[in-house]
Amino acid sequence: MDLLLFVRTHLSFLKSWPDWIVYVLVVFVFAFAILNTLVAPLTGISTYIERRLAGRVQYRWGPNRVGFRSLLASLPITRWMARLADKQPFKFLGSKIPGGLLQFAADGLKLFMKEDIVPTGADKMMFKLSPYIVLAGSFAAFAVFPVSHGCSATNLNIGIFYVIAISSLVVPGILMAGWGSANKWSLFGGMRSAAQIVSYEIPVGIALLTTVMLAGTMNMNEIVTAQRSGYGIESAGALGWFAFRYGGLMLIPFLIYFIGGCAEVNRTPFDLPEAESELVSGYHTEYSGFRWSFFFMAEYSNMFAVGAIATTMFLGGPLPPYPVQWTEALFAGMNPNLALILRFTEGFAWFFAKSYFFVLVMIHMRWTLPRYRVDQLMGLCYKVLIPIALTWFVIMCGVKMFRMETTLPRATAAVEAHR
Amino acid sequence: MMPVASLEWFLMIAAFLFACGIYTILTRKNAVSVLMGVELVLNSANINLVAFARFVKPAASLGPQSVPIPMESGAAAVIYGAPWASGHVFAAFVIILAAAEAAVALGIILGIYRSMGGVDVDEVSALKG
Amino acid sequence: MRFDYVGVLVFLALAVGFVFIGMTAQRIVSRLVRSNKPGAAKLSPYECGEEPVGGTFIRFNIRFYVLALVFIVFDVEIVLLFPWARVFQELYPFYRSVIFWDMVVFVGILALGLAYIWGKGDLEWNRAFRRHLSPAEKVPRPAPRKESP
Amino acid sequence: MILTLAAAGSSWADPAFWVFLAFAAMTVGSAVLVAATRNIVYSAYALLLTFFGVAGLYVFLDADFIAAAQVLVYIGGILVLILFGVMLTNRIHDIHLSNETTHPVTGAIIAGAVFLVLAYVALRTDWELDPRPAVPTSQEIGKAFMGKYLLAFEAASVLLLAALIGAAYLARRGEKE
Repeated sequence: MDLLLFVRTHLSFLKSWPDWIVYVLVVFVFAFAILNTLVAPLTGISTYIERRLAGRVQYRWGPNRVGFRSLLASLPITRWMARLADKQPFKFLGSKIPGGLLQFAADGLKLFMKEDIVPTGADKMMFKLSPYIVLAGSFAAFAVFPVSHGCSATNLNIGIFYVIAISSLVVPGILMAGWGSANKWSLFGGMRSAAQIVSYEIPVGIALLTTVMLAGTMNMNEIVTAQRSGYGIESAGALGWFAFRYGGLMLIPFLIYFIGGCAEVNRTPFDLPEAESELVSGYHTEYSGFRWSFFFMAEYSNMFAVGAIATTMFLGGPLPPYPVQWTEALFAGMNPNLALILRFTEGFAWFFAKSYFFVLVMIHMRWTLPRYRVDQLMGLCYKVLIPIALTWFVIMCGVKMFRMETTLPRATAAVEAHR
Repeated sequence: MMPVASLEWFLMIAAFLFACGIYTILTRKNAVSVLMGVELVLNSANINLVAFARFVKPAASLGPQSVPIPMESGAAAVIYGAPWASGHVFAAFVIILAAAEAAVALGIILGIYRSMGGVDVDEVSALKG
Repeated sequence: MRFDYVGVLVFLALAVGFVFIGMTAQRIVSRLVRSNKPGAAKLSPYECGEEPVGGTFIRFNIRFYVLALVFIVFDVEIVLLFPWARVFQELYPFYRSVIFWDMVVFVGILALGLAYIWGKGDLEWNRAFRRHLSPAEKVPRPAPRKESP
Repeated sequence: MILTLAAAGSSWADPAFWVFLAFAAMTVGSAVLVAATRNIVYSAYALLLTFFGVAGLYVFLDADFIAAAQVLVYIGGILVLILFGVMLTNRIHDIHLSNETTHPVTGAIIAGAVFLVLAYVALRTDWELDPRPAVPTSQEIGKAFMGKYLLAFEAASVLLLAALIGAAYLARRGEKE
């Protein structure tokens, strides 16, 4: 669905406006929606889920207190509302909202109210600039994710290559934070973090390259389209997803991508940059309050981005596990506007569910696995993942070539047509 | 769709970057800074290459006609790509070269630092021989 | 095509604006509510409550450079392989297996480089550390404990 | 000079032109910073802005693949390598690392002369203009790699191999001392 065309046809009052204004408006709304659903609040909800999961893993309660009432009671201005909530007609509000769910809101409020500390000796400009670069680098990747059927903020022709490129903006930002803090642990954490992110970019890049080779395109929407059919079946459902193509051979690049992606977001078992026992908290040791929360947001949005890329490149993106052609046929008979909404919702739901599944896996891994040693980490990247990824890339090219060879009569006809 | 700015704009920006790079290379004492100047110069060359690929008519020798395999021009365009792609290929090679150069140059700089305890290019030239 | 990149610009601008507005709002709101009492101890570099020892100077391991070096070479390789992957299927009918072997040669030469530095031990993180220890400093292997009967 | 440029077919009413101007100003301004700032880390981060601005200029030249490659290799690779170089070759007593200059006047004269010559050539040459269509580029680049520039493509991997082996050798030698 071309965004501009869609808006033009459905919102008639925009017809007289210049193209670029409409486009900027539409993309702005889209980006704003992503920022306010997939990045900022999702970070909060993910922290709640993470802490509850950690509680279960460690046999204790996670956050289970802060609900609606205690949030109100914490602010002087709204304290009367909390008192009101204790009274009978509103009492159900306190019990309906699960305890701890609003912990993230309270934390956010706390971060917002905290003193903003810039340590003495810090390079003030760089200390303050680095959250901009880190958040911009991790948020800009969301511009090309197909969040629903054929629907992404911009339909870039180089899609996945753009994602890899713009994510690398994070690395100088992290070094900037480490440098600007004037703290040796920050600097060391920044160096480690940068070395780890750039190292794991290679297996990730090669694994994604394998998918690009199979799809023959870098455009993320077209890659999703290429996963609608597979094994010679027109409506293949989950069988068409690249992870399950070629008799499971593609599972290896998928796994390599996921391991590399986990390492790129610097979380346990790859959390050496912020190994608490060695470096206090990595490159953002000196950051506090609201400024720190941007790094936190960048971390969680990066986790979601890793899940979203894995989903799009290997698990069909917004495609459901049943053949999407079924629902397409179902919606075809409906009112076009209703069909549009249903179709968008279906795609978004599957995209979100699949992407968030990976976030949950990463959270679970953090509380289950011990940390790697630094030499093991680099050994895993350079001695295991890169050789396997390269070999598998060549093998998959060979398999693809074999497949094309078997369908050669068509290909020869294409050559003859050009002669 | 025509480009927003004319060729001269890009050439002027590239010329300015080139001059900045030359100034950095000439005046800096720190070897890493000199390396930054070299990167500026390479970038300016790259802007020129891509700008020419966008605006200027490709030379006949760059086109698919120069490919020795006999083939109709339509088929050649399908297989060998458009002639303007040469500019982009050159730009890609400059990027590759810059990466290789940065890697080797930093290796040399680190070696100098370890054997001489500094990265001042003036001192290094004074110690040669 | 250039139109598509307006979206990228909007995303970048929104991220920057988000941080900017957040920090500004925090500054305005917090001036009314929060405390602001900077002190020497509060503003000193955080080292888990200890007095900061020495400057920020750390002697970095040269491994970082070697890793960045290997990274940049393979990064460039990925950049070159993306256009190849893009046209592999399209050009296969014309070149047949030649286009496959082109890629194999390209990847093979770089794999040779990886094998070389692997064999030379440049990928070992703590090799330098072991060698720098003089024999006297080397931790002796604990003698096998006598089994008491 | 600016007036000549403006007369050469640019439209001040076009908002895209203003975005272009912003990118051009960012590139040029940060390039001046790289050359002029006293702090080497500031130089490196000014270089980040330059690289990003140049990537933006590539987008204005409809070279999407080269723009992304610029961001990936220059910002994600070369800049990180340079930053590592800065941090490995300076004794970090103070975050304000000085970055000395010698002979700034001579350098400025030479750089100015170079700029004037290049500008003269750029403005006085009668370019044989033939703007290409603004089509996606990655496919055409791939075809050129596999066609006319196949040998260069393979030679690039040999170059990278040489860089890898050479730089690793240098690092290893530095380590022994």
